[in-house]
Amino acid sequence: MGLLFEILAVLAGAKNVKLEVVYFAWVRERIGVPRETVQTEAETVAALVTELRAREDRYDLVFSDVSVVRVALDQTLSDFDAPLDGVSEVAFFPPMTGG
Amino acid sequence: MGLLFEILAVLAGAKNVKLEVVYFAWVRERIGVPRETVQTEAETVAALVTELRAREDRYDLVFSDVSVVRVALDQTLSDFDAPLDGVSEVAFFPPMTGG
Amino acid sequence: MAVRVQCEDFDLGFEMAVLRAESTNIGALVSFSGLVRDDMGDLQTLELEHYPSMTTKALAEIEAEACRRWNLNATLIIHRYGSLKPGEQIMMVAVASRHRKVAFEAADFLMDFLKSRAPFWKKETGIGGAEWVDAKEDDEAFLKRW
Amino acid sequence: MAVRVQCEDFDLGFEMAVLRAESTNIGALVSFSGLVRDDMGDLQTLELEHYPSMTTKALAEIEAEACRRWNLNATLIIHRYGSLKPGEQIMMVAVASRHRKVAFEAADFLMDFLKSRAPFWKKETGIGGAEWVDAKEDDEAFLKRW
Repeated sequence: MGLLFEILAVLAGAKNVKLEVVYFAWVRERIGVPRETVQTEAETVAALVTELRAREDRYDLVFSDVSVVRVALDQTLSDFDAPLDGVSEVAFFPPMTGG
Repeated sequence: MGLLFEILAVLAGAKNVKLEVVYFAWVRERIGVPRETVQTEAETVAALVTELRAREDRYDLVFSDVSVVRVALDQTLSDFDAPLDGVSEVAFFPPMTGG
Repeated sequence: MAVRVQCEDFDLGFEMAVLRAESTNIGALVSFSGLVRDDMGDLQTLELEHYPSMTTKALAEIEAEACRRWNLNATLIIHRYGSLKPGEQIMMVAVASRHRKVAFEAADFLMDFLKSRAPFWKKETGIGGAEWVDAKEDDEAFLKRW
Repeated sequence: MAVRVQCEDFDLGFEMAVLRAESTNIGALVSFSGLVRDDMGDLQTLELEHYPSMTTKALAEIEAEACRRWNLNATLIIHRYGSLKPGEQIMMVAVASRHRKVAFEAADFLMDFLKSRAPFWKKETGIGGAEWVDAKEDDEAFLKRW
């Protein structure tokens, strides 16, 4: 049944992958955990955000204004339109304040 | 006789003053002395330069191109048109290269 | 060319002496260091959070970009994380080059990119509570200069 | 706010530590130091001549102008004279301020004015003989930026 489901999913073009999602600063504080593993079919960061927002209020609140949230894919600054294909770790955080 | 001369000079509007003239870098090397006292009636730096050039070849050579010579009056950067009125020390040197 | 991310403090003078000794024919040496400022006089700690697996990589990329753009004899970036007190050193950059304009420009460039592209976040804790330091709008704009 | 004209070498790290300790609420500390460069590998000495009765006054005026233009916590200018070897320190400036852009700008300003308005002249002695270092045309042009 699991195998059949996966075959059907592949035939339908959907990918169900595990992503490490990490959070920093006030994003981390509001989500409540520094990292978690997320099972998702999202093909882009934006789709992942939509999934997360639908899941629980704390995600919905953090991502209600994505203009104040930045994203990095596998430790490289990226953007919300970027595809998640081949990505292992997604990080969400406020604009950086180094220096 | 000296007093008479001075009275006549003052009546004629000419001032005969003693100036300390100092030289630096290649200007000093070509003039051959680091400083000297000059008796002059010159009212401006340019007039002093004309007097010096008429005096000896070494002055004539140094001041043949005043675009590469700078002047300071009483330790303040100035220019060749400046009056010498009240000035005690005149310095001639190449463009400065601090730092 | 070196990048260090560390909790411990550093000795600016020592680092500058090492940089100077390791390279030859330096004409100009510029350092920038950032300190914890306490404008209101009520700051207790500045907490510096970072993204460990990204930080060194991000700093090394910024440094590499500076070395591509200018002819530099040596560069150094040190950035601290953890809990700091007012007056403490947060970070430093140093640039050694043959000419002064290059050294100033490269140091200014490094700082502009560190501000907005190095994964650090600052939380100030004072008498009245704790607050995350917002990025300045200017800081993003400064990147467009380069 | 201090100006020193001296024959002896100085310790950049020590001077920066003093500057940092003497002032409060510094956010940004920039140093520039100029070293004797030996491009051709044949330099023996760099002789720095200056105009003693004018030098300190000229440096103090440049420093005062920087303090008029920017809100600075502290500044320092040290300039050496005499006979220097390749690799030796010629001079340094340091600026402490609340914000980084101000510190960079003021240090850059100090250097531009030191280059063309501080009464120093440099004579390089190498294997092939001695030569006075010409001022660069650029250096005069840099003053117009301010």
